Amino acid sequence: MGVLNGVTVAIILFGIGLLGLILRRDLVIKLLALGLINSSTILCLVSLNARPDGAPPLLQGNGLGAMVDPLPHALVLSAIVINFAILALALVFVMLLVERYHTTDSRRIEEEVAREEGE
Amino acid sequence: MTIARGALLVLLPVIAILALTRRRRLAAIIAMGLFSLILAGVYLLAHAPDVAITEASIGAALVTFVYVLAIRRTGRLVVVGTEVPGLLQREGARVGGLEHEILAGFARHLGLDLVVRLVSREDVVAAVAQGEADIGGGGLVAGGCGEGVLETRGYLPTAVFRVSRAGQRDVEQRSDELARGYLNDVTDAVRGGKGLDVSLDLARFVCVSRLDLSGYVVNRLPGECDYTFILPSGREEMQRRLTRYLEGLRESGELDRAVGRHLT
Amino acid sequence: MTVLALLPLFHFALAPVSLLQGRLARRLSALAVLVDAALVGWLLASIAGGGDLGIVMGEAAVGLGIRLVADPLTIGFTLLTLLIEGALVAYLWSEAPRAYFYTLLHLLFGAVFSTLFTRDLFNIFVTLELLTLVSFLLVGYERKARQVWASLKYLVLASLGMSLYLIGVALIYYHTGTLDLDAIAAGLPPGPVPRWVWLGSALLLSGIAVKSGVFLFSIWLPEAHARAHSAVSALLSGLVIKMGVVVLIGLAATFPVSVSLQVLGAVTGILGLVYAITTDDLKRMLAYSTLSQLGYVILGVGIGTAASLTAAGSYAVAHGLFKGLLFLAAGTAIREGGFRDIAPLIAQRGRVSRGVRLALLVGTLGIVGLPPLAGFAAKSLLTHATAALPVQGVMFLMSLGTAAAFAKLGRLLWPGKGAWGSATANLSFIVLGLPVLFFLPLAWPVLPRALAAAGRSPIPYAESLAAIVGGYLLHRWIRRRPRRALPQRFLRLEEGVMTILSGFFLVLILVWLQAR
Amino acid sequence: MRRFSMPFAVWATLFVTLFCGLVLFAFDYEGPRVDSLGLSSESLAYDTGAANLVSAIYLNIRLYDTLLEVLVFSVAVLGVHFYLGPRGVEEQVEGIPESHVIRTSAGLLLPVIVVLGIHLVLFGHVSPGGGFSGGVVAASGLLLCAVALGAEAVGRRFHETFLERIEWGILLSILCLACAPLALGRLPLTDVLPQGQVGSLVSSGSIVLYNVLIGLKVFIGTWVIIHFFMRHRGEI
Repeated sequence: MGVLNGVTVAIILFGIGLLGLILRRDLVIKLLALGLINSSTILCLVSLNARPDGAPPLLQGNGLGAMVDPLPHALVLSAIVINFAILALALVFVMLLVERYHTTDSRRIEEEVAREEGE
Repeated sequence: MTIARGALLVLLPVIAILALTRRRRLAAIIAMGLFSLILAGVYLLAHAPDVAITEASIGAALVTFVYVLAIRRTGRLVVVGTEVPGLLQREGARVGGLEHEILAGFARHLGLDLVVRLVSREDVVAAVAQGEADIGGGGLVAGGCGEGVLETRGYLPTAVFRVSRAGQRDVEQRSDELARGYLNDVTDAVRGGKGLDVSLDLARFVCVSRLDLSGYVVNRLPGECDYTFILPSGREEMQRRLTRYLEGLRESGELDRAVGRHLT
Repeated sequence: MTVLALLPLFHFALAPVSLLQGRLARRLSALAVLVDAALVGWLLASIAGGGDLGIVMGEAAVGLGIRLVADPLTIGFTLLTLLIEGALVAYLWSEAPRAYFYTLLHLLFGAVFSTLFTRDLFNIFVTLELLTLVSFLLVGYERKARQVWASLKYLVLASLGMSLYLIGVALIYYHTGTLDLDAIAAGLPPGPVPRWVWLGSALLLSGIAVKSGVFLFSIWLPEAHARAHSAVSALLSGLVIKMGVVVLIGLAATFPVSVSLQVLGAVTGILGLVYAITTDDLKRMLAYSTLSQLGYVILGVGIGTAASLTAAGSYAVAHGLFKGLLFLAAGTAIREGGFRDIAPLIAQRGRVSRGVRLALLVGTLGIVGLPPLAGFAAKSLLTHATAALPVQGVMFLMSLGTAAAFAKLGRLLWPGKGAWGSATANLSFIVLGLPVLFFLPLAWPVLPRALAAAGRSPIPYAESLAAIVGGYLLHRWIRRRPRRALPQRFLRLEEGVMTILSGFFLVLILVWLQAR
Repeated sequence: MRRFSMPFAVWATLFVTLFCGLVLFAFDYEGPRVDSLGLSSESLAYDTGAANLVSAIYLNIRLYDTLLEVLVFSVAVLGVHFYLGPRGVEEQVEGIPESHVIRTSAGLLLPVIVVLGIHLVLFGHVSPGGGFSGGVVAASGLLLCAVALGAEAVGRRFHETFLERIEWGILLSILCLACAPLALGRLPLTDVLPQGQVGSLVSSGSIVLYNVLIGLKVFIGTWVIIHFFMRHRGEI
């Protein structure tokens, strides 16, 4: 498969997510970028052992030898749910901030908070 | 199989970049939903059906749903504006004025709730350009809002006045500050007899002219101009509907009556 | 050793019960302290009886199941957790927060207990995420806008850190086929270190460092701590941050990270002090001092000998005690005095009750290392666990700086006259203050004999007194100089991401240097 | 779109590129490994009785992880409830009537989605699926349809307290189930029920029970989260 495998793509996605997280000022887009970073780690875990000739880890009478490793899949299920939990809470907090400052621009919020601190 | 997997894997970064460079949040969110769906496909091809189902149900469906709910603007018509006496002003705890009446009617017409946020002048254009609000108002003069936003056809003729006092050096420094609490700053400056060089639309000028303007040079800028509303770019449909609604008001004479109520 | 599983499960079960029976929540928390004390007693008894120290959850095969292990170091942290829990329950007794708050507390303590015992890389990830989310909710509990913003930054950056960690887990699993820390240590190839080991170590270390307040990785963390409710600050600074240290100790035994830990520890310590000395806000000063003390601990972990690990562990426990005490007392002092800044607080010291000032005094003496209090015992252990002169020098510098930072409190520490304050708050101060005062005799049975022998020489006493006096003089000198504000831009979100990345590069280079 | 200054953006890009390059270089990924990484799938299946090996690991061998994960989800629900719950008066948000097509298709979709969710939960141990995905599918499907049909006010009365009580009650029963083996002198989180025939519905001991309980809990939790987001929609 050469360069085009899940792990490589996952790491590239991680980089894209990082750039989005740093360079976009909109908090909602930042959260999307964070979600992308989290998804990329999941892709990385799943792709570790994804053999093209493998079989899903289900006992349906087919040979055990061809099965892909089920352990990363089980781990990833937890990770997906945790990512959703983080996202939901982060969105709620963004809502609270918007209610207070009427903007989703991270720099503006930072300035406003600093100004309130100074008072 | 290999080709399909390769194609999906190449598609992933492309969609991710597309998603994160969108200006409008809704587009970014939907692109990320698509991204999750493709990711689920990749998992399926990697023999991980459990992960694929979970990713599709949580990553693609639930997360997108929650995002869209959080930013969904149908259901509310969000208006940002600066305070202008007569056009958009606080009346106790509420907001009133000519523009408020027009927009409240428009929101009723669309079946939406009206939410008005009074912000500083520079934030009006920024908020609309970013898509944080549906409509920007508050004594905006047609042609003066720059790129990146749509304008409706003007709903009321107005004029622009230039108030200045020559020989003052602090004009440039003040122009930044003036952007914040625009009208209050101008009236304060006039009361204190300080240096100024600002353009005021008719409604604001009327307000300022009640003060003592002796010592200031007042010019009416040449040309015809109108008050207008602005919308985020890409909302042509909304622009058309608002323009049509304003036309309807003018033809029925309702607009003139409203002007009479608020601006005399 | 079922007790290892029972401690976390008990707290997790209490969380829904206190939410469902809101009126009982306060009494349930008191009950929880008693039950915990009994369970910890059981744990100590079975260790003294020489029982097996580990279990595999679900009775599965090792390497596949999750293994929980108790060792002397984790016992120390278990006791710390118990004491902080007791103090918090007493402190919150009169305040009576909502059932929601108690639910979060129980979840937090459950997560802390499971982090303490687990030896599984992925399980560490899940427990740390639970810790992150619960502390996130606790920081924003009062819903003030600045708390919410600090909290959100905390969540985003911690989540980024955990993603780095998870990539590291994937890498390690790919190459070794197991998630168990000890099995990985056994499975690392002998001879020259392959490059995936240094990448894996750097990723895991960076991920944990974000959670544990190490310089470059979480310079923003003190903000979150300082802005929270005082009980929450005590909890985060005293306990939650230590969980990162616990995991770091586990990682240091397996991966080649000692040089990077030493460098990070030294830089964290010095930088934290610079911020602590220059800030005027009492709680923020305490939070930055946590950063510097943590540098101390990480330095000890980095040295990596058995003696230094014990010393670092006991210092982390000692710090948990006096920092918890200081935060609780500071919270009450700020509420009674009405100011957050130190100078006006000193002017208003008459309004601060005597118990609070006494608690501040004990905590300060503990943290600056006056013999024979907790700080002194652990610090001298740590200093003498290493023979390297530069390391000792850095440690002395940190003691000096700590004394200088706390000298600012000045006359606020004088108990003087006045009312004693509320009984429950004083009880919480006693719960944390007594172990600070009598740390040495309490820790005596646990410490190795060789270290105990080092404690008898007069050098540590002289050193610690010199640090205190020197710190006071330094404070006098600094006070007369014009103050310049330190850059705050590293506390912003975008720069936070960048500094995490640069921290990762630094760790990678250091691991690589060590592997060479 | 307000952007950052150019040097900052260049630095950031440089950093991230360097990061990706280093990780890619040092990952040493040489394609999927053929050996199944030290675990025997066969013994796994017969130890737990679940034909779906992912479920076997997720709900039996590494149940402790799963338990913590369920707690994380509960914390999220708790947080959403706490911060979006009691905030001033409820606003009158007038829903826009959906078109006839959407209504009809939603009505048709509803039973399919719910049945799919239940299937995912009940057969999670023999085929792909499980409590989590099943619960989410059922809840989000139900709510999507509820929005389309304009029936979001359904059950607004008992949302707040009643549902939350049930949810936390279920969490408590999951924890009790996890601790039940203690009574038999075994470690907590072990499976003490008979395993049954591998591949049949009634097999794999307590995995089915956990699946059902987690499915219910996630169903309610998702419902609560979406409900609160719906009440505060459009706030960003």
